[in-house]
Amino acid sequence: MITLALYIWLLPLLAFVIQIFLGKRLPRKGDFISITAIGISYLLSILLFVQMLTNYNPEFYITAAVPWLQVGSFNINMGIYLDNFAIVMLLVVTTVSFWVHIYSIGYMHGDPRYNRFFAYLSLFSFSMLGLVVLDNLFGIFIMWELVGICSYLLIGYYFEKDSAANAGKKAFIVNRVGDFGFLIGLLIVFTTIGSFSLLDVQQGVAQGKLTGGLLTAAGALLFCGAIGKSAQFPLHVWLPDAMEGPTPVSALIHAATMVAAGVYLMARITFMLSFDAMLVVAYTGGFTALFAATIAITQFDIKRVLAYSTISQLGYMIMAIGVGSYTAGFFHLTTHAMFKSGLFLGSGSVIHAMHNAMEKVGVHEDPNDIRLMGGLKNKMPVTYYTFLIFTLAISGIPFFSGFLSKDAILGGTLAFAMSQSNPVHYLLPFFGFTAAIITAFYMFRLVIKTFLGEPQRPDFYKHVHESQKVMTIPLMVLSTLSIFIFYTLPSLNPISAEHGWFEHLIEKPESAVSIQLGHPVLEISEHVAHSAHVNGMLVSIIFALTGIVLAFAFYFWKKVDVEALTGKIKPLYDLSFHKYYFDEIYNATFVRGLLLWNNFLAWFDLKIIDGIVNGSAFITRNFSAFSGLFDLGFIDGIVNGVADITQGIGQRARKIQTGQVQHYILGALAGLVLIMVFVLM
Amino acid sequence: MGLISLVTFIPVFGAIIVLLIPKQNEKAIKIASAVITFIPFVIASYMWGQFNFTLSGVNNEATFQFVEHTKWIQAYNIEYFVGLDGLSFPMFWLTTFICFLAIVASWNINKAVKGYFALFLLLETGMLGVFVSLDFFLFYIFWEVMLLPMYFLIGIWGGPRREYAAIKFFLYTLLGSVLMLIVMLALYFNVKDPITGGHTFNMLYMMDQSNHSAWLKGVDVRLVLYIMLFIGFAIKIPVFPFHTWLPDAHVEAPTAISVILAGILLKMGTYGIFRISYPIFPDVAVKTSYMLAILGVINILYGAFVAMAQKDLKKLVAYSSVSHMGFVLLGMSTFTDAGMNGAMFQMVSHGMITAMLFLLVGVIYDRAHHREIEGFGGLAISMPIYAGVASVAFFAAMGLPGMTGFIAEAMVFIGSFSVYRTLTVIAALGIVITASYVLWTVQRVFLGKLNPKYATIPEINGRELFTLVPLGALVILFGIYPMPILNLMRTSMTHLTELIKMVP
Amino acid sequence: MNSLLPYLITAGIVFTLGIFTIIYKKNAVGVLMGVELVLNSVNLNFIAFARFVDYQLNGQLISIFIIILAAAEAAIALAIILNIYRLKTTVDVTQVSEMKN
Amino acid sequence: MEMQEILFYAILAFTIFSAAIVAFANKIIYSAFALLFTFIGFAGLYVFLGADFLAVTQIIIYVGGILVLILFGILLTQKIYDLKALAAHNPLFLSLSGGLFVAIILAVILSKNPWFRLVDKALNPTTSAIGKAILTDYLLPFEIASVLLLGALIGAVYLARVEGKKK
Repeated sequence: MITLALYIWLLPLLAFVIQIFLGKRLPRKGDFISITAIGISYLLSILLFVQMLTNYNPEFYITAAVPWLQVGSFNINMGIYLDNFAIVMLLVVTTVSFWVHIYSIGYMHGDPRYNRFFAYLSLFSFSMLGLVVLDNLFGIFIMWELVGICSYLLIGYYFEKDSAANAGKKAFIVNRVGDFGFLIGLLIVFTTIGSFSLLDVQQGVAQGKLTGGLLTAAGALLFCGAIGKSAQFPLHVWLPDAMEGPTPVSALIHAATMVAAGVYLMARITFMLSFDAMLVVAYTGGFTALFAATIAITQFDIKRVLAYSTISQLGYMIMAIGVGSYTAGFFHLTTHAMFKSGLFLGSGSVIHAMHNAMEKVGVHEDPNDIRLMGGLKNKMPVTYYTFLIFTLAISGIPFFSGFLSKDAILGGTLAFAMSQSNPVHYLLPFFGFTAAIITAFYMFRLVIKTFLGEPQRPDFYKHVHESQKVMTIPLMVLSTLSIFIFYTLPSLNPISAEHGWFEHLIEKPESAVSIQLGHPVLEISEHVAHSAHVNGMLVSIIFALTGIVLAFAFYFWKKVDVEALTGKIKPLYDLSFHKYYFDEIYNATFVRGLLLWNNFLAWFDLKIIDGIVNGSAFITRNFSAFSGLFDLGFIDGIVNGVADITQGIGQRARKIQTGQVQHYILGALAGLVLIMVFVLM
Repeated sequence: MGLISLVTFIPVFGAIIVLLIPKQNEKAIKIASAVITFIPFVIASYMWGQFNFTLSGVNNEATFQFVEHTKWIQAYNIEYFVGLDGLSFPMFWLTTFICFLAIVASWNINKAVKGYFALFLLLETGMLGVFVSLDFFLFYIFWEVMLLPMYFLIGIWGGPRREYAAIKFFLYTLLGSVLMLIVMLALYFNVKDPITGGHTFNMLYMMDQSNHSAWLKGVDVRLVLYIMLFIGFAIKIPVFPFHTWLPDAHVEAPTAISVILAGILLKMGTYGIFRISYPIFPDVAVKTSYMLAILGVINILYGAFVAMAQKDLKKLVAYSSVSHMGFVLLGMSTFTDAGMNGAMFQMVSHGMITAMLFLLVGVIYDRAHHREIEGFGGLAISMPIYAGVASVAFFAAMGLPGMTGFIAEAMVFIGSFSVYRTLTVIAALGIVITASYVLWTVQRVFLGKLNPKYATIPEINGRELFTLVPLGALVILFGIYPMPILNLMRTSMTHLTELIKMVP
Repeated sequence: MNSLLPYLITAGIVFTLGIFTIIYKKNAVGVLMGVELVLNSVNLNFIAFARFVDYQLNGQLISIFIIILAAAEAAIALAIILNIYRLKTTVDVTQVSEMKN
Repeated sequence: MEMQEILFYAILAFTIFSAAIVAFANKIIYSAFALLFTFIGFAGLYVFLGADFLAVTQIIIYVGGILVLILFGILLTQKIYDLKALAAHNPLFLSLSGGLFVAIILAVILSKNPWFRLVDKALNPTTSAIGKAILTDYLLPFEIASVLLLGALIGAVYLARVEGKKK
């Protein structure tokens, strides 16, 4: 199995290497190489998955490592760690990646840097798969950075556009801020435990090598990395801008896989989260879920709405990890990967169609703007129906995958709040449920504005066509995977996955912190969990339906005058529309501040430090001109001074050196006279 | 004549050969120089194969390799004593490698060609000599031998402000040399040769504390000597606030010389600390290590901040060197295996990465005749291959995993975090700043709309690629699997660490 | 005429005039003439000393060699002057300062 | 005062006077002619000193050789009527001070030593004695002088030669 995992991991790398060097010269610009590689990885992942199902053992894990760095007492081993969790994640990544690859054939057709695109996709797949299979935090950090750079390259894929180049840079730098925390967390872990390996860390924490405040700090700092990568508040600002990248990239990286890496990491290290660290995680996630949802309501760019919804959904997952609903969080990651990448691919299909229509009309407007769409349902039926399925899934409607996972998270937060004595923790379910209603609302707003109602721009509408097969087939596959049945088997209960394979195989790892403390970090009784689950389910169905109905009332039946309402709550609307002015604030403080500070330091360097150097030379030069050879002060000054004096004398002396023999004779004679005078006297 | 002498002196003999070629025959001069620098590289690579990883070196002559030890100036007990160990071999090999590439990169020098290449070859001998010398006097001589050609190479073949830069460089380094000379003489008169009982310049004898005279055992004396020696090396590294010669010298020097300056000369400072300061004054080294770490952190952050404000591409790269050398300082101040090896690895890694960066700046300067960052834009459209190679170099400078810079920085951080927690956290901010200025630069130069002025700028040519690709390949190779380099140094580094820690 | 002094004084005056000429003339040929005067005065000294002090021929022989030298020097100097004239169309020694700077 | 003595001082004055003209003349051509008389004056003095061979040599080489060379030099290098070029001089003050330095030195030397008179001694013809001396005691310097002359000859020819293509 280790070998299989290695193949899954390394094949895309091979494809990348071939693509980057030879891609341009190959037929079809070598897209088949990337696709074959990821395809084989996909098949092998399925093979692994089937093996896992046949084992059906929640305790299963397998690991193997080789020494990588060995210097003296400092050693790092690199290895593969496979458990059910990793296998499911592998399958998720390869599935989305493979179908996005297929989709890209159509979407990127005719792009001048077609081969580069596939090369980057392969590199990304490699990095992401590595992040999943590696057995130690250091390796995960390496892959973490690599997915970051892939994301940078792919966001800035249309680098001729300043906005794209900016977005890529912003994404990477904001991520680096998070990685700064991640790195410090890693350092704490390594310096206390002496190993990066997940198993060693688990044992180390259990043995109490890392305790108390430092443990909380380590957990919180590692979470910083996740904040950056999973675009949690306050580092969420990069993800909406990342939509400058090609849509398949948004689907693969910024919806399904890379942004979920943060969640993956938190799930991986969930055993070392102390209670305080968990609270930090939960509140960050919960707040982000609500916060991003409120922004999504007012956006007009189809991809930005989806981006904010991604942030919001990631917030759910993070919150789930924070409240100890490990399985639910990961479950949501899985289902979300399917329907959100589907949503992005669907939006890509729409954008592609709009773009082509605009080309035909000869007008260049923003193809992403939902105000220019409407009524596309008739023109693009496949896109519409798949999009609808995804929307239902994300809104949490029974019979779809999203319902199962979201419900599990909401139930988990509710159970958490109920089992805590402090009522403040009811904030968490509040965040969750409010975000749920808003999610349903804005997702249906999107669907209605895009696909239903009257065409807003008939001129474009005329030229809109359904996308080609390579683009619709991935949509169909992903929409199939958004049906409940894939997650609830062997049971067929559409509203609970409790008895499904997922809940069985993905078992929350034993908390090392609990072992260390001798008592559970978090205690939630069976009874509380069950009642919370049932209550949560009812409430969430009601909320989701409410949201949908509201959306229809606002935008389809036009029962409410949206314009008038917007006018009434103008300040709130503006706040949401301008994303709470986060970009502006960051620009004004951090970016401006940094640039000012840099310029100040550069000035300081040039004028003060160099000025001191030059000035001291100047002073010493003059000083030594007066005090001559007695100057024993500053040596630099002497060196400079001596050089300058010599030069100065030379400057004058060379005037004497006229190059004329007659002057020399004169000088010689004068000298002779002087000698005579001295000799004779 | 041993292999070391062969490698060290081939360039200087080559310089004589070059001088004998008629000056009109520029092509022959260039080819001869390339061949001459290639031979040491081949021999050094062969020596890598012969190198025994398990011998520690540092203070024990028996565990040095390729040793040559004969009398030279008997009257003062000066010896011709050269040898290699894990501290010097990586730099020794890197020097032969970078010098060869730099010669190839000098192909379009067309002013006083003969003089340039002859001086360059002399410079190579000086640099190699510094790395192999185990006799302090010999070390000093090579140190000075290296200085003069550098002065002329900057002062004659440099940019518009070359004379200012050359004199600044010369005076700065001369100041360092003077301090080093004082320390050398102080040691000479206060260290006794255990066999003959006379004075000695032998570094290994100096490292044995029992050979020190009573005066040299004084606490204050040791501190003062250590600091003087440190300033001597700090100027070369360069450590804040002695760094201002570096941007000027780098900017004004011709491309290949910038490569040599940043790739090798800067490392001589840190090499000197490893080779001389640490083993001879281990007690002071331990006592002052916190200061060294602070200087390292200042270098990292200060270099990065100032780099970000630069408008000249070459100056930016120069300041990034200041920043990266800070990692070496931070790592070497830790006395942990990870930190020390990380520092040494960073020396090699930065040597390669910064060489790439300067070569890349040279490529664009040759075409556009300016280096204003704002003056470019969208070059990735007109020069895709160049942009690709440049991204590799810039990402490596940024510390992207999979490249050597990351390994080095990570090891330094791991080493230093166990010793200086707060400082490491502050230093780690550097990775954010570095990412900012690197990406910002990449964006301003390569991305965005194509500046119409450079729509037809010629793509990077084969010769330039020939200098860049080997470096890039090694940066990635050793970034994925760094053990080949780490193997060279780890035994020596562990030994050195133990040596320092043994001191009460 | 039978004493040394008049010769020495004469030689001294001519020597002084020769030096003066060397310094005074800008014309290279003039300078050359000055040199000839100096050489002649020295010759006179040698011969005078040979007659009044040495009583032998050594002084005269040295004079002969000086004359030979003067001839050679004049030939070379004129050749150089002609060359300079060809190159720079001047024989002004103050104009010939290529070695400066 | 004997006739001889008068003649001697007359020749002295004549020599010094023509040397002064060499020094002070504005036109180089005048200097050249004055130089001719200076040389002749010197030849006369040599006769008084009993150096008959040298006197003749002086006439032949200086007057017949060097002076002719100098005249050629002058005529070849400039147009006679180009007064500006001919009359160009360095500052008189500087030159005079130079002369003064020499004069001071010589005066000091002359005044410091007792230059004694000499009992009259017969004047013998010197030519054969010189010939013997050259071929015996002074053979080596003589040969070297011949080589020098040859060298000077070749050198002068090489220097003064006009390169073929220029003509």
